[in-house]
Amino acid sequence: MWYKRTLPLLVVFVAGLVGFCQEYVAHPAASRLLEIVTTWFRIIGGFALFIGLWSLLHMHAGRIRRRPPGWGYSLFVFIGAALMIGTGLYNSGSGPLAAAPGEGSWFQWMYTYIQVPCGSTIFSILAFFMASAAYRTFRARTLEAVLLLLAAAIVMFGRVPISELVSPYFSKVSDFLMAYPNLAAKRGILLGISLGAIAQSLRILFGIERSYMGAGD
Amino acid sequence: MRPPADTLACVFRLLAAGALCVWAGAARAGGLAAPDASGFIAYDRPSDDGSAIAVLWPLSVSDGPGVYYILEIASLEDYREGVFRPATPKPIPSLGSRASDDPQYCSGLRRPETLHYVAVFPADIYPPSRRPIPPPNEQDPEDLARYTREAGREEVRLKEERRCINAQTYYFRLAITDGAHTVYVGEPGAPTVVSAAAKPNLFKGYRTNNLVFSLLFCAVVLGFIRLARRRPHLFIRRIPALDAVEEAIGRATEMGRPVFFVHGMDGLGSLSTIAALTILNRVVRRAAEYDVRVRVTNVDALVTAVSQEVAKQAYTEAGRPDAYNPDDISLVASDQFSYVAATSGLMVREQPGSIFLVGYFYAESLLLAETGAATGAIQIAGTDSYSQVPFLVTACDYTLIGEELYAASAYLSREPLMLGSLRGQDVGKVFLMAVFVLGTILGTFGIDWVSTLFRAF
Amino acid sequence: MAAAEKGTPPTAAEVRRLHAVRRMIFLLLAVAVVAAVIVPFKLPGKPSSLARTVFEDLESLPQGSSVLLSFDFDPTAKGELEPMGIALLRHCFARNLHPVVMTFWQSGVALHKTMVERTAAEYGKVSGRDFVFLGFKPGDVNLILNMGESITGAFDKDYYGRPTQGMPALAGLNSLRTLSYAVCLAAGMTTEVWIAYGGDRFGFPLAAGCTAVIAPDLFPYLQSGQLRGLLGGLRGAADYELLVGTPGEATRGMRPQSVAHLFILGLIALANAEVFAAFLKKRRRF
Amino acid sequence: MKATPTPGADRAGSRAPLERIVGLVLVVAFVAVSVFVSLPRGTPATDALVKEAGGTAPSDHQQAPSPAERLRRQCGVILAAGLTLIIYSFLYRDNALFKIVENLYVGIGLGYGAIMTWYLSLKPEVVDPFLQAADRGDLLDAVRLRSVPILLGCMLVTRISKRFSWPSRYAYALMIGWGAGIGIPITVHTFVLKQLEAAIRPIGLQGLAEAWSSAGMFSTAFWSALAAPAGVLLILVGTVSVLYYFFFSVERGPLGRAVSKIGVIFLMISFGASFGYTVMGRISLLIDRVQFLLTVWLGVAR
Repeated sequence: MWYKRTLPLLVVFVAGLVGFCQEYVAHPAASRLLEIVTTWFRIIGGFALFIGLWSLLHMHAGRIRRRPPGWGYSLFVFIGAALMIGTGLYNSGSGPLAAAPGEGSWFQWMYTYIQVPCGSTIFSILAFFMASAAYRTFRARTLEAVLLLLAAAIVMFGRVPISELVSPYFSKVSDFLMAYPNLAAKRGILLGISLGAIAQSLRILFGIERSYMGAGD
Repeated sequence: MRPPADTLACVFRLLAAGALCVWAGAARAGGLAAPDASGFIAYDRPSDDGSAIAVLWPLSVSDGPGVYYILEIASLEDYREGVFRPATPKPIPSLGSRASDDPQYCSGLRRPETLHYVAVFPADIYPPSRRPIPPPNEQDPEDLARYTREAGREEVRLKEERRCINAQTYYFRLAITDGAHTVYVGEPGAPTVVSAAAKPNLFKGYRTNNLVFSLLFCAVVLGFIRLARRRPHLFIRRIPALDAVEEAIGRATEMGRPVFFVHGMDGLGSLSTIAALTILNRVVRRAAEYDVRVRVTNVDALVTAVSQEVAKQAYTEAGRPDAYNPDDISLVASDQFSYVAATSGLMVREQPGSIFLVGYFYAESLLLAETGAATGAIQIAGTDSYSQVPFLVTACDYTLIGEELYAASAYLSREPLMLGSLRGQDVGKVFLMAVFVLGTILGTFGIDWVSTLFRAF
Repeated sequence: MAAAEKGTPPTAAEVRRLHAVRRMIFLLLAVAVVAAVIVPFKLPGKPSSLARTVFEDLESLPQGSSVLLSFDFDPTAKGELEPMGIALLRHCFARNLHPVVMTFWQSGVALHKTMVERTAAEYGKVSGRDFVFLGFKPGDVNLILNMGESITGAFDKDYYGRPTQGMPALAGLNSLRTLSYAVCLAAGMTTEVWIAYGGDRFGFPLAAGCTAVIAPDLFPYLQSGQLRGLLGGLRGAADYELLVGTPGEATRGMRPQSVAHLFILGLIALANAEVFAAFLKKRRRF
Repeated sequence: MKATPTPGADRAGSRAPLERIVGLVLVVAFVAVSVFVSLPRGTPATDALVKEAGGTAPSDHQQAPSPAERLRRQCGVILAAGLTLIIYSFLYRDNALFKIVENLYVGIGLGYGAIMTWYLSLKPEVVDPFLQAADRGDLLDAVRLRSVPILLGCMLVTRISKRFSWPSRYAYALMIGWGAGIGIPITVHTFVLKQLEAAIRPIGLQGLAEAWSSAGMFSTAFWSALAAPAGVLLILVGTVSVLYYFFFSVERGPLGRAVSKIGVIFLMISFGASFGYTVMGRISLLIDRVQFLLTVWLGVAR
């Protein structure tokens, strides 16, 4: 049916064209349009966030239904979610229609003493794996790897204050590496990525790329 | 650039006008020469939202340190009563305020460096009157809500008021002064008065280069996509990584050990996953010829399903439909950490001969590559997540960086979408390279029209 | 202990030794960092010029002007960006500037709330009068564009539900066009979104703080003037703490950072010593 | 996140009781240390408590926390330290406790996301304008400005259902279409033209020429004057060679191979810089956790 397939693609093209043209229009009507459209998308953004949370919950519910090995752990996802939603809506007594939970609420307590430590610790584990990989995996097999490891060593040593004790030149060379060769290469990569991003936007506008439309007819 | 003959004529005319002023002014007020009245004009500033009026006047011979200009403005009513007020908070220094200082709005003028230029904002000089709103008391939410509504409505009213103020006609008078003497531009008794009204303009003139570049680049990319649809054998140079793929599968055959293909974390929406599927097709087809088992691990249900289809098709293309085993291509986990744990476990248990890490990776690329290196297998990585490329370059034998991954999949699949986009982007890169080199060389020799052409405001 | 040569699969004994070596390295790293945290030793502090530019910019702002601080990070980047955020807040409060704090990362809002409230309490500052905590709103790019037209339109209420209209801390700041300075602390690519849709579009000066992973990618914007200055990783935070004169977590972190770097550089050197030795052996045969 | 699993299933059987005992001892030790540390021993503990989770030491402006509040924070710090150590237990081996904490963390994050979406987006944008509309005019304003986005939002939510998900395409079409459309001019402006403008720098030969003529070839003035033009040239060569490295439409001749070799050198130096900075970043995260364990939990180091 045309209203399931072709009309959305037409909407994409028209919305894209309006977004493209308003960038070149100086008339205050363009900034008024921009304010209205961005307010709309801010409100829709809230619903989009819910879809993200729903799909994650849905996936874990599926695991509990199908019971693959280790499904028991998915129960803790629901326990954690229930705890937070419960304390959040309770909101230290003032209910869901008042302002966001404050400093004294159990919601804030669980965030500060469970989510913050877990989140920062899980990522800090990578430092250990970085160390073990430094010993076993980062081998200068090819010329490229030699250059990479040399530059990495100079930058790593130049960035910590202890290098001042050895000689001030380490941080100077490290700054030079960052401000000239690194800058040139990153600018080259950035330009390549930007041209790719424009081509991608173009494919979306002309309906060539439609994977975001989702499955189904 | 105007032909040289024309500029000479213009300079000569300016000099003559300057000389005339000097002769006229010198006689009257202690050496202060007012600029030529005919050059003193006011007009709506182009390419803006109608909030500014531009005022231009030629240089005066007595421009110099200590010499200032005083620009005066009057609305319609003030002009009728002959009342003028200063248009700028401080007098305008005669050495500065050139039209060339503001290329965003003055690039259209001829020889902007020889003209004084000031942008006047009428709404700042005749500000709208702000209706006082009784401040809220913090505790009462009703009062707070009322205050917010009234303040919001007042803000909208003021914005509308400012727009009306800007739209009126204003009259300007100019005087040159060195602190002691003040000489008005125009006839000694009756200073010249010019008038203008600001209008919102449609097109941002200073964005022309942006518009031209965007339209040209879009035309090139779309053109090449259509071309690639008609002629799939558009030239793309052979990617060295493809030889490494052949060698890796050959190695796995010698050792009689399986080949591992590890997908990235992103779903079907990301370009690198689509490219990974193309490379998976080639890997499975080559492995089927050498009768090597291919084990595919991924983290997304959709990608798993599509990978199974790709593998089945590849096995039939290689004439070995019986070798296809759907269990080899499986969804081993659903999130980052369990994916790494499951895949590493499989690697150590099944000891692959060669490992492919293709797709968009996050922090887990380091762990996968490390375990792969520990099993002694040849590792080939392909990713467009530039934050993971450094680790993959040191840990793997060969790494496809960013667009090389897209080029490799375009080379294999000849898919018009990828082929056309790559070719279009290559044209863009050639253009950028040419502008860099040309701009720098010309800039070194003082010719800067290339950099002004690409100035972005 | 070279990794298994290419081609021969590691035996069970070798895999066990791999685990032992790996756990030994984990333990050594932990001991190195713990020791460096406990044993205080002096380290020369020399702030980088990029950090100094941000400091001088904020010093040059007139008192009472609003500074937008966008804390685009969450607990996973707390280690690097929280000390940086606190140092910036302290500098704003010390100079009576009005920090306007907001974020694009929903998962970090409650962490930023704690940071802002604690630092404000330290200087006796009052929400609404001296600073505004706007919190989070979805919309990402659209939020910046909306704020570009009108900040009180985009955030009509602050995090605590109080109307932002007429707040003294937001006086004279009706949209991003009239913003005097902005610093975006980012743990992901949000800096580039702020540059493209914020700084370049509405013309306010923008500086950036970021996790060390992102810092190298931002140098092209420093040279092109799209970014005023950069605070890169924990070192950037330590530099700023030094400049503001309130040594805190980041300055204390520089000691273990130096020791850990030496440890990892030693490991890389050790690992490549074998490769280098093999290379020399090959060279000597020709 | 099991980097490498336990070697061989048979071995695990004989080691399990030993691991269980060691595990139990560790847990008991943890509880003992936590209780001992948090016994009231004068102000240092409370300073540390207030400083936990990166807070600041109390100054005269802050009033000291009430005893109940202090107890809540003490329990919180002990819980946080416990969770941190459980997650680090993964470094020894992936274990049940780690999986529980990991999934609990995912659940807490999910619940937090839902609550924050409600309090910071849906309530103020969708519910409050209608609930707190004082008079008819206000209500009409709210309907005029917000009815369309709320309708589009509800259409977006239909993406969840299998059969009836086509309305969500209109919401996605609007957002993604507008984003793609506005993205092109902004990308061209910020990431192409602005970078182009910054890259086209004239190579300042005048300074070099003067230094050459005045101070001769080998003077320090000449070398310092050489720095600026050399920098511009280096950036130009680097950017062009990297762009050529990612160029696929032409077969590479000998000159092409040379230019792409230069490109690789620049690329590898920039990847080395990223490598060094990434290692630095990961270590900073570890240092933050160790500082938390030592200063806030154990109150050892200052």
